[in-house]
Amino acid sequence: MTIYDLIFYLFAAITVISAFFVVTTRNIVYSAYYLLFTFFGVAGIYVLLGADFIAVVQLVVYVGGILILLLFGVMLTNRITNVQIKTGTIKIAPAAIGVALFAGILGAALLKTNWKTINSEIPISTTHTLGLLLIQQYAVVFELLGILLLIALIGAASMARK
Amino acid sequence: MQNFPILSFITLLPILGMVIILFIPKKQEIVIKSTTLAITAIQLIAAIILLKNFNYALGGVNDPSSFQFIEKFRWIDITGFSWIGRIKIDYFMGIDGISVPLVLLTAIISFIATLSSWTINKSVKGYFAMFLLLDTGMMGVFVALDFFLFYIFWELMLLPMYFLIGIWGGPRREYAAIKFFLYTLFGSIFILIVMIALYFSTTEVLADGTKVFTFNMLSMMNPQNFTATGILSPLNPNNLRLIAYIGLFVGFAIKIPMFPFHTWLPDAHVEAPTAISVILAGVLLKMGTYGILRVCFPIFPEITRQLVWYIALFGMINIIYGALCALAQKDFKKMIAYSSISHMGLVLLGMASLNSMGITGAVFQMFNHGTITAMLFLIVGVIYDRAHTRGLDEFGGLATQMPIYAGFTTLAFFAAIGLPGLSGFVSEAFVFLGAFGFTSIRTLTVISTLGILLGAGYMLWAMQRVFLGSLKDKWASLKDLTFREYAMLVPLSLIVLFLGIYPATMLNLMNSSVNAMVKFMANAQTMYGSLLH
Amino acid sequence: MTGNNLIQIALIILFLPLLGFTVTLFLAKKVKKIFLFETFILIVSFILSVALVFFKLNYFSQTTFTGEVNWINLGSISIDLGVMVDNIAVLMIFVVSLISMLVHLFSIAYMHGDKRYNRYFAYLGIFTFSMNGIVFTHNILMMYIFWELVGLSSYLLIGFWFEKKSASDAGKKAFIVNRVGDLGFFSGILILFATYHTFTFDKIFHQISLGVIPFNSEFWLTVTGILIFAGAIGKSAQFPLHVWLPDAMEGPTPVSALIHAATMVAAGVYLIIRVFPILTGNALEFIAIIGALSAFIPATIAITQNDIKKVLAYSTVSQLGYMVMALGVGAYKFAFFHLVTHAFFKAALFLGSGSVIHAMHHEQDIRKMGGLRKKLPLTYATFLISTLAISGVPLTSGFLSKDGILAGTFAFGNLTGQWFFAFVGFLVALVTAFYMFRLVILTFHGEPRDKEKFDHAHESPFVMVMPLVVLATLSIFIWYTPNPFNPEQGWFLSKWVKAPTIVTPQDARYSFLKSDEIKPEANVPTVQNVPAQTTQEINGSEEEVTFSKTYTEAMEHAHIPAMMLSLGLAGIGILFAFMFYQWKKLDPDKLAEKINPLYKLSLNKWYFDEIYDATFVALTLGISKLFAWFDNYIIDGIVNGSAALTKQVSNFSGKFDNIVVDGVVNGAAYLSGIVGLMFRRLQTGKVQTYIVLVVFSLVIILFIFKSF
Amino acid sequence: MTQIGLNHFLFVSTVLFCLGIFGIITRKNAVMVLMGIELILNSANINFIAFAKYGNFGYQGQIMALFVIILAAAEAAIALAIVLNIYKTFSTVNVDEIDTMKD
Repeated sequence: MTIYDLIFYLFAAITVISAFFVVTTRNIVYSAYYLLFTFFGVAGIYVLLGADFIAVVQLVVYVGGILILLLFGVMLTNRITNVQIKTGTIKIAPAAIGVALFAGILGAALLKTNWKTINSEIPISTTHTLGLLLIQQYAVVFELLGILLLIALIGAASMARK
Repeated sequence: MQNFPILSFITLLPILGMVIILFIPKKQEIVIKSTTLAITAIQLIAAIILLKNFNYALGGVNDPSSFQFIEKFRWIDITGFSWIGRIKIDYFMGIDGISVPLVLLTAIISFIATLSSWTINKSVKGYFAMFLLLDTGMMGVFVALDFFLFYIFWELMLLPMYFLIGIWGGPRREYAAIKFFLYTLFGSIFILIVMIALYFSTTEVLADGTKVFTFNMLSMMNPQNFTATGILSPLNPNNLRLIAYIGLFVGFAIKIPMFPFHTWLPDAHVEAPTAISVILAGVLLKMGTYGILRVCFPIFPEITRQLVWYIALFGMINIIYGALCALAQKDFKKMIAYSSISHMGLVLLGMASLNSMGITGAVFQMFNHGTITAMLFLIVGVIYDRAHTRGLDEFGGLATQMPIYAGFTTLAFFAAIGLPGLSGFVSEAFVFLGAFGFTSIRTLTVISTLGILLGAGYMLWAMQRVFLGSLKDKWASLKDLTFREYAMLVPLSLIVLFLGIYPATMLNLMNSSVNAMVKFMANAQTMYGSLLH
Repeated sequence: MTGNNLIQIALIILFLPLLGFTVTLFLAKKVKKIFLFETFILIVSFILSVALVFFKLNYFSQTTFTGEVNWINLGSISIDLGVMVDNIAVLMIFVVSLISMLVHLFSIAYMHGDKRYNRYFAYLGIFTFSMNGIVFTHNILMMYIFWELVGLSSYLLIGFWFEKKSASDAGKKAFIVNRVGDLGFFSGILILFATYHTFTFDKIFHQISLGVIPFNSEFWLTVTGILIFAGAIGKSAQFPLHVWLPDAMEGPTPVSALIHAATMVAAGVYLIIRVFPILTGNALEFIAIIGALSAFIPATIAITQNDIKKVLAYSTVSQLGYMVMALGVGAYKFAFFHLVTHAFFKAALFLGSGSVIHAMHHEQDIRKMGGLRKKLPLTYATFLISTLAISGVPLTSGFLSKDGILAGTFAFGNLTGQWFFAFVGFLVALVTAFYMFRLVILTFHGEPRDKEKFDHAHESPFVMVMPLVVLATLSIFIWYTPNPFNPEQGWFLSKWVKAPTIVTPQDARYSFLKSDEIKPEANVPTVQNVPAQTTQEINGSEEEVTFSKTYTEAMEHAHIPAMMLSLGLAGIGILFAFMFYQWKKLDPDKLAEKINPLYKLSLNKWYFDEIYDATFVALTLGISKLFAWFDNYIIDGIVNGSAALTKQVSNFSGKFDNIVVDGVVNGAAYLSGIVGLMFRRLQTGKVQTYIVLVVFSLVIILFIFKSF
Repeated sequence: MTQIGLNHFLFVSTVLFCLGIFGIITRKNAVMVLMGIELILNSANINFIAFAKYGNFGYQGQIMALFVIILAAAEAAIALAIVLNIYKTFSTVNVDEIDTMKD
């Protein structure tokens, strides 16, 4: 049991447990806060996997952007004055059974598969390399994504405004 | 001057004008009208410059080297189609003595028609934009030497004409416009089919030695250029040249219009506004006969010789039938329209003579008919603007009220019935003299001379009903010609008079080409006859 | 003075009136007195024509001058315009410009106060120009051109008072009827041009004399001649196209005098004179028959007419028929002679009638006149002289020319055994004398029948009387011959007018129109093909035999009997006129009742107008209506029908589309709809249900494809 | 307990994925559905990066993950806009009540 292992289990636990709460808590606002922990846990896992830059992006975009957006969504779609920010759950039984079955299959699959793995050297920082990749090999995709984002923003704005 | 692409300039200038007009605000009607006038005036000046630099000695017709002001460059060149090979289309323009009178005519008539359009007050912008587009179409037909280009201009003219009649016309304008459109489109289909068939029968050797199919009309006139197996190739013993010729001829004949394809004309004329009638009679009808002369005759010379009697027959029918129908009309404009049919019959008859006198007469008649009939329609327009009716029987005695107008009318009427000293006589006489010189159509010619008599009949009768006799009270307030109407009628009158007294100016212009054409047609029999053996 | 100068003078004479026309027309509104300019032009042109006649006949009477310019050159074909100055042309131009000038002067007073006064003079100018063109032309195309132009001026002048329906009708009728003749003329030109590729008279004659004839057949040469003559039938108002001339009297009277009596209508005769060399015997015989009919029929009509101008008009037709008949029987010289003399006395008669009408305040009915002798002494005197001339009374010019024509028909009968023409000739001489004196007596003698108008009548002013005097003077024999009984000795016929060389093939001619001594082939080389562009001279002094010896002798023999007979007949005619109308020994009304059908026939002009209206005019209009109907209903019917058919077809295909094609499509849709209904329960519309299903399906799929 | 390897990470991701699906299915509120989707996307990202480390893929996995994050952002924005619209139209964001598509 190394430090690495410990940290992994810690983050995995944070992720899984908070995710569980996300989907089970009745209060949406709480769900959103649990989601924050989930994202944080995932970010930690990224770091463990040697993807420091992605982890930072995960924090910045998900926590700083998407989550806030979701919160806004919650607020805007519920009458704030008489806070009834709770949500019902439906079909718990079939969902649980289905998801359990699915999880079982997936788990079986990943255990049975003989993954060919190598342990590549992890560089200290991935930022420089990723940066180069983004403006060289993936430049076009990158630009296109930028445009896509722009379109999405304008589209979202105009749709929400209607 | 040498390298200036004057033909493209003269052809595409109106399109430029159209674009300019599209940018002028709708309310600025005067500006729109003046712009159009300026454009057509520049076009006219360019045409005169063209005429000045025209070399009278060069023949043209089938010889690419003696065409003038040639502009030729690769326009469309596609190699991608594996199943039809390479498609190569040239932008090929040039003129010879047969087209130059018509280019001049188009420029003159466009200018006059613009003046005549001054009274248009319904969506002015659209009208003049269409008008200029039409101008380009007409001019293009007369200068194009590539069949594809020719066809484009031919169709280009159709659409604006449809709208000009259909929107700015009289009460039954929709009917007339759609009739005109369908008729012409019907003819165009034949032209299109034959054009494509000709394309796949004709080859041209490029500079790099490859042989490609071509739309070049001049290449189509040389039997050496035909492929051995093309369906319209004279080298192919099972060729369909006769059928193709008839199809092509019908396509052009609709435009002339030749009996029995003529009924669109009276309707179109009656409904069209004056300026459009002027264009229609002045230029558009010539496109039919020009097409026959430029395309049918030199590309299918041997078939032409075979069918010449029938061409003359239809010419004769046009002359007599049109004149008789004109005699029965009660509508001033309709009468003029039928007289047009009659006069265009003369062109057919003249072309059928295949000798220099007859063809000269035919081409000259095209020009003269253009100016004279334009005058006649302007005259109808003048009276219609004032009285809002065109019934021949509703007038009477206008010569007292509008003496100058009556004077111009007399001039135009007598020009139309071929009074010596006016241009109509020369062309009419040439057509008859030429046609009579061709033995096989002699009888038809003699019968056709009846048209002279009938022409005098309906014109003078109309003259009497409208201008002579006592003046009716309700017309006592009609005003004589305005300055604008002078500006339209005086130049045309001067042309009619001048060409009547000294026709040589125009005849010399076309003489070399006509002679070349006659020579080419005369040699055709032996040239084509020997190909098959 | 050379030939070139003569041509220059001729050109000036030709174009001066055109200048007058242009100036007068354009300044008609602006300058009140512009008609004086036009009149002045005519005076100048008359003086020039006097000079021309003088020099030509005195110094160059044997030569023909031509000058030409190239008009159109097509390479293979070139057309020249040109003038030809020969004796006939100068004599004719003298007649034309003299009468034209006199008519201008006369009109100054006659037309005074008309609202289109100046325009009238302009029209006269264009007429004179065109007429001069006809006279001077050296080719047949130019002849046709000016032929049409005189037609135009005639149209304009007949319809001058176009407010009257009858006037505009008459103008139209004149033009169209003339066009009928012109159609023949033009066809003749077509044949000539197709054969000879030239229009010039000389060149055509030359080629015919070399034996080149249309379609290698004498028959077609005859046809050509007759076709060209058709032009003359129209213009000279010969039977059966004479109907326009009486109607043409709707025009102002001076116009009738100038155009419809003296000059333009004589152009037809002039045309035959010009093309005389190419007329074959058969063609001439045809011409003679037409001439005879035209001489006779109008003469019978003239007897019963009551309009002073109508009587003169019919007499004009009749006299023109005389000339045409004379040409037909080969009396070439006398035909031209009669043309000249007739021009003078008929112009005098018309202007005289104009003077009467003027005096009577535009009353034209002779039944309302009478006794005007006292009121209009000068008019009466000149009118009488002219009447004597037309009736063929000795000492007048008419006697000389008419007698010559009658002698010609007499000789013709003698030589060929056909006495028909002589018979008609003498009969018409009788009738002419009768109706002319009827006119004179009813107008000038006896008691006035319309007292009021008579009282207001007065002699015309000087400018009107002067022309009458001049013309009447010219109707005296002395101007033409010193011997009042034998014109052949006079300078006119012996020196000035020469019969032309006939060029038609020998066997196609009249037997007497060829030499019975010298072989004509010998003459051929003398007619040289003179190069174009230069003044050419054809020497006429050689022995060119037009008439055979026999003919000349026959003419001499016919002279005296013909003269006696015609004198006697004229005397009888005059006598009867006096019996009927002056002394009232006989009652014309009773006679009319007795021969009522004939009287009616004559009064109604042989019903020509009615017959033409009922046949040709009605037929043409009928056909035109039929064609218009055909155009509107059949051709357009087919067009619209095919459009309707297309519509129907498209309707049908639309229905087909709706029912069958769409039916199949809708059926398929319906089927899937039913299937869909069955599965519809699965569709709750709730997203989560779908996802559950997806998850379950995924599980199942993974179980099935368990590759692990 | 073996050393931490690929399977561990994949296992975490599987759990996350299943929870995401569970959330999507069971929650009524549309925003909650979105949250489920975010969970699924995160699980996918973990897979990408895990494979990038243990498979021989260099940085491509990381790049892909980056792009997924970007797309997730775009998607969230659009989806929330749609949700707002739905709310305006139906006055509710409960997805089980929005079943007009049924007919």
